[in-house]
Amino acid sequence: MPSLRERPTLVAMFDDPEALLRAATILRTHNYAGLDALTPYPVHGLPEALGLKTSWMPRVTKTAFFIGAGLGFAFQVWVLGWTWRLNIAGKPFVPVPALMPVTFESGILVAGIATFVAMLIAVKLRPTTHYVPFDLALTNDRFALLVPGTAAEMGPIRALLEQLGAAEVRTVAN
Amino acid sequence: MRIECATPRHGLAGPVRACLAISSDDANAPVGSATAWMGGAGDFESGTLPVAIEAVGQPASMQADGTGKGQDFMLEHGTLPAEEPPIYDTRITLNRVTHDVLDPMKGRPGGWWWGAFLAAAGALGIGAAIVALQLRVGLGILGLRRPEMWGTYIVNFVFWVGIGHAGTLISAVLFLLRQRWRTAINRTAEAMTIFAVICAGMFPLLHLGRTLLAYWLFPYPNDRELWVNFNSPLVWDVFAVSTYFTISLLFWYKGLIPDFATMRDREHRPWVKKIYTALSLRWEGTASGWVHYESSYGLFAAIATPLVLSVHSVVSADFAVALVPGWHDTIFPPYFVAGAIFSGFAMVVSLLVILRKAYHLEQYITLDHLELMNKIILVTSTIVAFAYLDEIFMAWYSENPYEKHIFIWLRFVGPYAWAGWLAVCCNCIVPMVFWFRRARRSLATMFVISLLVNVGMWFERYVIVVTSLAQDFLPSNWGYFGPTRFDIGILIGSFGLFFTFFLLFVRFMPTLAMAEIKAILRHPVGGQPSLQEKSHA
Amino acid sequence: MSEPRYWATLPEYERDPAVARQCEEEFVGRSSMHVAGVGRGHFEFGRREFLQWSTAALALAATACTRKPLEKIVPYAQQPEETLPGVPNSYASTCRECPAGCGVIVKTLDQRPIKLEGNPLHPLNQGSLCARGQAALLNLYDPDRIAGALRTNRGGLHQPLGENEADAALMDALHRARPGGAVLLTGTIHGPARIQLVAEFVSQFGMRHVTSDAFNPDALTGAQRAAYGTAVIPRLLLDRVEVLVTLGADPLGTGYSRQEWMAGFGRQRKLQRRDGNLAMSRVVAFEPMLSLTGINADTRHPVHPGSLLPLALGLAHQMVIIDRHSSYATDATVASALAGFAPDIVEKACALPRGTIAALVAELWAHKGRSLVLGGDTAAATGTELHLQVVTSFLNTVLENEGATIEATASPSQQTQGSNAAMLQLCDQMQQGQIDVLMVYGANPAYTLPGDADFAGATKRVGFVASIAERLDETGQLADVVLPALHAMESWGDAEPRRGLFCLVQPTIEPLFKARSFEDTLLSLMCRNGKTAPGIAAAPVAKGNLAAAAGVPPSKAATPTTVAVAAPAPATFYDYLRQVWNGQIYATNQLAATWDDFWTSALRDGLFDASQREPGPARAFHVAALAEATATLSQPEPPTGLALVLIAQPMTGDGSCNNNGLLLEAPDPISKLAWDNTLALVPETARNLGLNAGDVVEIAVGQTRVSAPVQLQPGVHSQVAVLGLGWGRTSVGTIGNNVGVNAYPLSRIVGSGIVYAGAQVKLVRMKAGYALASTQGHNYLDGRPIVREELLAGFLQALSRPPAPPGPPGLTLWNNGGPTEHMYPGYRWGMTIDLNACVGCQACVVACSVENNVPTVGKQEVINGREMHWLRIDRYYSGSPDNPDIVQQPMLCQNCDLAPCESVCPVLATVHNAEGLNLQVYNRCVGTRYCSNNCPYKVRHFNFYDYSGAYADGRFSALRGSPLELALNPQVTVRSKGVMEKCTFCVQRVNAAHLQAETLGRPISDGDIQTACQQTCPTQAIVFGNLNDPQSEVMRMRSGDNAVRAYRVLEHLNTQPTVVYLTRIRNRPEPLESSASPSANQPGYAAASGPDPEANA
Amino acid sequence: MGLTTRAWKLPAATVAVVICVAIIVRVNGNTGYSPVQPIPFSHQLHAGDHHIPCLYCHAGAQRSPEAPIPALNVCMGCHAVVATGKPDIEKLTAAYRAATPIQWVRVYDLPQFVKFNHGMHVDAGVACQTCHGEVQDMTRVRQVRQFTMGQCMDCHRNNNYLPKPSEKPYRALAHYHGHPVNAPYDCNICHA
Repeated sequence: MPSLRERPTLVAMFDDPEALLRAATILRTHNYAGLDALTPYPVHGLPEALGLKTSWMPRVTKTAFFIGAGLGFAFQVWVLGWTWRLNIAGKPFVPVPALMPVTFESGILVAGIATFVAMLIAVKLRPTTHYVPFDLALTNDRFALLVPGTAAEMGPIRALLEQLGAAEVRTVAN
Repeated sequence: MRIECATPRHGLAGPVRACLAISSDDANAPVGSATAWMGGAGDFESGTLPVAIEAVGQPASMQADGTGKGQDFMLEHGTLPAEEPPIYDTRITLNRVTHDVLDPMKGRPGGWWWGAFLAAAGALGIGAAIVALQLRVGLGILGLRRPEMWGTYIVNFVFWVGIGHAGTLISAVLFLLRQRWRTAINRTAEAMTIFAVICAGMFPLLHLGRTLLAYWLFPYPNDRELWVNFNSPLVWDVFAVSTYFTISLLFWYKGLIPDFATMRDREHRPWVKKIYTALSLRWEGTASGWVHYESSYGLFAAIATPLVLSVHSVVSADFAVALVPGWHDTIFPPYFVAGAIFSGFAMVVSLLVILRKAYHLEQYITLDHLELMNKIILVTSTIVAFAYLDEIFMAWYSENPYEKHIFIWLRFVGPYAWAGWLAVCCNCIVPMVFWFRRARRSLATMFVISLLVNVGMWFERYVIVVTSLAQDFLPSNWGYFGPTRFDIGILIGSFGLFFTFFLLFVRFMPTLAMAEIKAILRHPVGGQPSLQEKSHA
Repeated sequence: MSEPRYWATLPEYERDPAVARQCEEEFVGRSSMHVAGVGRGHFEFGRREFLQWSTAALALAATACTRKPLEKIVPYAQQPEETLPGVPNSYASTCRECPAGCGVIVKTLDQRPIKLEGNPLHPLNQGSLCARGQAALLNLYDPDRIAGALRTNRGGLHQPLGENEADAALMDALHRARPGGAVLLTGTIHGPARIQLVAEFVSQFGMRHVTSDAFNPDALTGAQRAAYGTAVIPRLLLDRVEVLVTLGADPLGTGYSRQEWMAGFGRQRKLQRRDGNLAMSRVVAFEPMLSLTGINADTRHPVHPGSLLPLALGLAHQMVIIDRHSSYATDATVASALAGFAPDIVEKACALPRGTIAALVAELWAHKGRSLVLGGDTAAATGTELHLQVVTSFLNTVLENEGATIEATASPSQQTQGSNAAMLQLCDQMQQGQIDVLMVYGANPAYTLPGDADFAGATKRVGFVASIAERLDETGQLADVVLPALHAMESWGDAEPRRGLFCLVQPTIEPLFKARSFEDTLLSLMCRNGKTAPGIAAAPVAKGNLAAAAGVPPSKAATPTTVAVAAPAPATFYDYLRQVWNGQIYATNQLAATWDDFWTSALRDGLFDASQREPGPARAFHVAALAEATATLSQPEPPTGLALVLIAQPMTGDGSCNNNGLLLEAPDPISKLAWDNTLALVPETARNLGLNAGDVVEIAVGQTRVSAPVQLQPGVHSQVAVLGLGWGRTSVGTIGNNVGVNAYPLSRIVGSGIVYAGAQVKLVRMKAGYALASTQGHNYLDGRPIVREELLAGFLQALSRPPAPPGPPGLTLWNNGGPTEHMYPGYRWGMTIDLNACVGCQACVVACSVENNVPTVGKQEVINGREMHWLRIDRYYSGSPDNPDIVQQPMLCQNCDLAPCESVCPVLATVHNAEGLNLQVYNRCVGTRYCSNNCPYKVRHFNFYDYSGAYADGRFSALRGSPLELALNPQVTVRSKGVMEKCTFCVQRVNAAHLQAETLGRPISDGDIQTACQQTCPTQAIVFGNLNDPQSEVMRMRSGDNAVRAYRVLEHLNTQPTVVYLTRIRNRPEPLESSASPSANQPGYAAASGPDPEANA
Repeated sequence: MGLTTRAWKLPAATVAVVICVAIIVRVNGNTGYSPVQPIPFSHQLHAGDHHIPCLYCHAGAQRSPEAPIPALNVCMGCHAVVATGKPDIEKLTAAYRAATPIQWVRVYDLPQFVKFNHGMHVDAGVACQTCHGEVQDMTRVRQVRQFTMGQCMDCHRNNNYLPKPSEKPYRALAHYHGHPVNAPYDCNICHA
């Protein structure tokens, strides 16, 4: 996944998501890889147009739910049926129906926290007090297409992008 | 994955707009699983994926009923199906959304805000003073007595948990049900959930005889080697409410991250900018980030939906699991969930009617949206009414003297008839006005009705909690619960807490989910509208 | 044997006022810990703490900053042999809360009494104790007792007075009194040593001795003299009575030997094989009010007080004239005396159903020699009560009960000896200025005399008034000097409740306040007078500790004063007592034992019984008395107007113990009201008068007016208003002052007697909305099968039928192992309660409170529904409010096998143990109160405030820092604020039994564990024991003939209680009015069940 | 870029300190508590060097819930003749003569709601040292063990007094992991 700050990148700014989408689609047909975009909202169809993989998030959630629920159930069984067997209202030491709510809730809790943490990791989010965005408008109403490439490739791409309706094309060199 | 890029069949002028209908297994797994929770409606076979890029405005190519063939489930951030009317005014631009949402937060708060805030903080102060008194001298200051060992605290608890449910329903269930209009209200509703759950969570702790030992309710390792009783619905409550609070908070915060980034990028005051920078967690808005973001959003919706149903079911288990006549009732979980949606939506309507006026958000929170909510209130009202009738019928039909005494005599004839009839009037009779379209679209009417619904729902819980305990099995125990001024003060205090939070929220956080609204804005054919300037122009 | 010398180890204890101050400080410091919920916050006056009592406060103050609260351990300097810290000792003694003379066992721990229990060896109470006896512990530790002599100056300034000065003042007055002008006024005194001492004292000072209690048996003794020639107090043998008829009398509630009678009554009420047939006694009550006896009657008739005498005569007429029973049928005097009282006339005048008298007489006659007719008490005190007593004596003679169930020749009672006539005569003499010195002890005439007597005015004309009392009471307020007296648990004494039954009173604690006993005061005065009592001077003078026991500090005793210079050293009453017992009892009974053995054994047993248990021969009835009784009486006529009936109530009695939160909070068994006495009217009469519950009315009898709240009481006669006596004390202490209204002024002097009943009364409504503290929410069962009741005949029929097949087994969610996981292989504790035997006396309620440190909460909290009684007695009416049938049910934690409270407690504060007990772990409880909500019996109680300490109300048992704290049982945890508590089946006693059994190396046997309620129950209605042992009493009671009667409350909930109740059997020919019977498991539901018509708003 | 280190460290350090303090306070209990007593009685001398059995002085421990501190007359039983000249013994003798008890400082303390019974444990053969440590080696008594419920429970579960085959089990046998145990762990044993 390309990042603006890791490789020399060409940034094409668009005012219009449709133009971005079309540019991305066309660049993909020209076999440009490692494309990414910066958008103020999730533009529909863009991941596919950029050739991004689908998210692995669901597997995290599913796994975490079953781990959480399993641990929750096991913990309850351990507490009621093993560490200290108390006669509570004459019920069995392991009253399975009564354990279901906590089992379920612990599954959900673990799944939710795991999903959130996984998202933070996947999107590389972490708290910071200093951050300089590439362009302030990118979280408002502009769209940027990021095309990684060497200096040599920059010229043709730039032309193509301008042809595809980019309002502005910048090069980020670092 | 195959992507097909099609040129418009009908050669429309202007930029091409793409509409991707995706039904890949991977991409839709969260939605698929979520739908399975809802009743197994979706079963998504993996397979190759036809991707069609079609021209907007081509009805024939779209699935009109929206259910067909597993398509079109990620419409949250997609463009609209052509046959659906636009959710928002088509002239609204992206930049205008940002301005409309964030501009009211600029500058010093107005007099109305200060007035409301001081009133709320004052109410909160009353509540805090009562809590302090109660911790010092004991629960005796309340109207509690034998047999009514639970009183207004538990009423407030159930009431606030119920209020909280609307937010999750709007953000999760309506998301799964592809109700795009929820974007207008989900942020406020989720915030309301958080604050309501805080209010609710406070009461079970405060109502303990030894509040400072409340941590004993959690199974933490301790030198007594003694844990908790997982048979007790109160322990279920501990887990359910804390899970609910955690998940709701994460869900809400997740939704806020892109908006915080927007605010970060528009903020000039350095220290405020620092705060928003920290809150936005270096959000950039990369397309690859959005993929994970959207996926986890759907997953959260998928786990929040059963969670929200379970939470109020667990709350209702506090009563249903007990053997008290009037509590011991199998209808309670669905009845409580319906009641929660009912009161929660009423609360959202009350708040939005004010908020859209105060923040000039009429273009986003439209009458259409409010009308939809009123319809939900109407539906849930009938469910609640059905539950009432069912309870009464079962009591009568069972010939159980204890049940009959509570459900029929005590609540509707005896000393608590006032509360019973108040609940019935507010919850079952008044909302029937919403059968009329004019009433559904009248701001004044819906405001009054939504307030009455919440009064009614508070008293419904009062009836359930208090009357059932008042006259149970042995007549020698019977008593009559009368709230003291402290009971009432603590209720006022909880409203103070709620509104204090809420007013701070509308002041410092975006009240509408900007990114989500932007995603479903429908631009007029022919490019960018002319009446709006570009931000960078 | 206990001698107070052990206290030498804590010499400073009660004498140091700083201790009290430190206690206050300690309370403040610790209460904050309570709030923090820290377990150590309980003020523990536990097994360890008592020894450090005097130092703990100092230690706390000194170590506020140290890491751990510094505590001191103060062992004995010289450990007494019989004591071991932490191990309780028990001493036999005699209760002196009333003159009945019941034997008690005082359980002491670390030299302080913590519980009173009945002495099982005592023939009167047979191990039981009434509510007042149980509550006596709080009277001992009452902080409002006076700490020393006071100069009261007739209600003016109270100033402490040295004992010598007080003695000197009294002595001076006695010396200056005219001959015959000095009077010693006491309540009933019995016991050979005390009698002799008083007699010697009186003769030495030339005084006159007048005996007067609040209620005096003038009518009874007068009738005995008239009917049988001698004025004696007869002994009633209720354990032989099969048919009991009361005419206004309340032997169970207020009788002069009620514990003895309740025990006998209960024995006869239990279903038993009599000649092979199942039988029980039959009780018929005719009464204007609703008495404790009345609510237990099989048949009850509300009767106007004026109709009681005609009714008795009607019974006699039916029996002798119509049925021609006995030899008196031919007696002309009898015939003429009874002529005007044909049953039909009487029945019409009394508004009784026709044939009532004839049927009753037939029953009585069928049980002649095994029946009893009782008349009298204040409800019959209309001025003709003496005649009523004569007629009932006649009836008993005719029925051959004289000498069988009533006896006065072998060992008559001495439990009530006062005389209204003598008291009123004394009042007259005082008014006329004939009395120079009045010494009062054990009586409180300023409070108990009728308003007409103007005792306060009379004292103004008496030269010197001295009161010897534990507290500054109403009479003390009128006195010149008040001398302190000791509580029975602090002093030596004796008692002889019936002739030949000698009981000892022994001290079990060093006097808490600087005081000496009444007897020692008399001895001291006699010594000061220069003469010692005969034979006493030779007795060795006790040194040191014994002097302290008498309350005379050695230093003070030696202080020379003008009067005392020549006085010999004071002898103590202990020596005097031994002397008298040696001379009068040991010497006259020709015992083989040595004197020391005799004395030790008497001390161990608490008594020496030389009385005759079998009744003596029957006495001859003087028929002239009957003629005299009817001489002034004309034809019976229906009563008119509204009559006032003043009655004594079972909990407070005459009001002498009213500074006792336990007694004031234990509700009246009939009205279920606490902290008030009320004007009871039947609902219909109240409606006719335009009165509602909670209205305050002014009650006017003649010129006397008293305001009291109205209470609607089903069962009161429609032309009667009932008001309880013994309330409204003005000078008893901070707890009892101004609780209720004083009704004594409404009684009137008629002739030489006092009239309590029958006065025409005017009621004027003053205001409404007076809050009454009722402990019962609703008084009708509304058809719920909670208390089962059946007629004897129906029950016998049911017994002969084959048992109904068991219903289908209950469905359960918990089949995976289920209850079979919880076998109780060893002991399994349970309880059986016989509803037939329970009379509702509330002794169990108070006993439970004392044993388990159950706090009193005060009137406002009772109104708020927060009374804490772990055990309560539910009382339900059925039938018409004019004359309802009444059932009672002791309700306590049912210790359910499938306890609904346990499954809902989140923190495992209530669980089952291996012996089937439902435990409550206070220190684990966080106070969710869910358990109480889920308890169908609502027997769990919550500490809404810091009840175990003191709170603003001021009526809480202000424990901390007061001597009342010493009454706490250190074996039971004191519960803090915010904690749930409930009956534990006295788990501390179960634990103690386990320890004892393991120490002795044997299993716990049946009867080793008695719960506090069971122990004190006079009728043995409550039995606790091992359910795994089929031979245990608890199992035998619910099997055999009683198997059909056994039921569990709310069985359909499948809570499986271990408490089993036995159906109440009503021995009555007519059908029952109530619908609650075992044959109707789910009776028709009364949909129109509203709040009580008599609900107290 | 990213997070400044301080932003993480400050809350982390705070949490760590709080946890450490909590652990120290909790785990420590009152162990090590060894107050100065009014008379420096040495258990090492009496119980250690002279081998006086514990129950000789603390005789009540066998029969009473408490293990009473001996009364002065017990001390004087020996010290009327033994070591009479030492200043502390003179102090003791003076206190005895004046019938003024010595006020010892409590070392071992349980809350009021814990009803521990010494007699039962001595009866069951539990050595004093099990809870009180090697008192015979202490010149001044020091608390060596925490007195927490978990400690009681561990002992009740693991070191049970099992009845001899000839003895009849008097108490209902509780079950722990299927094994009958004699030291009960019902709540009411300690919390009445």
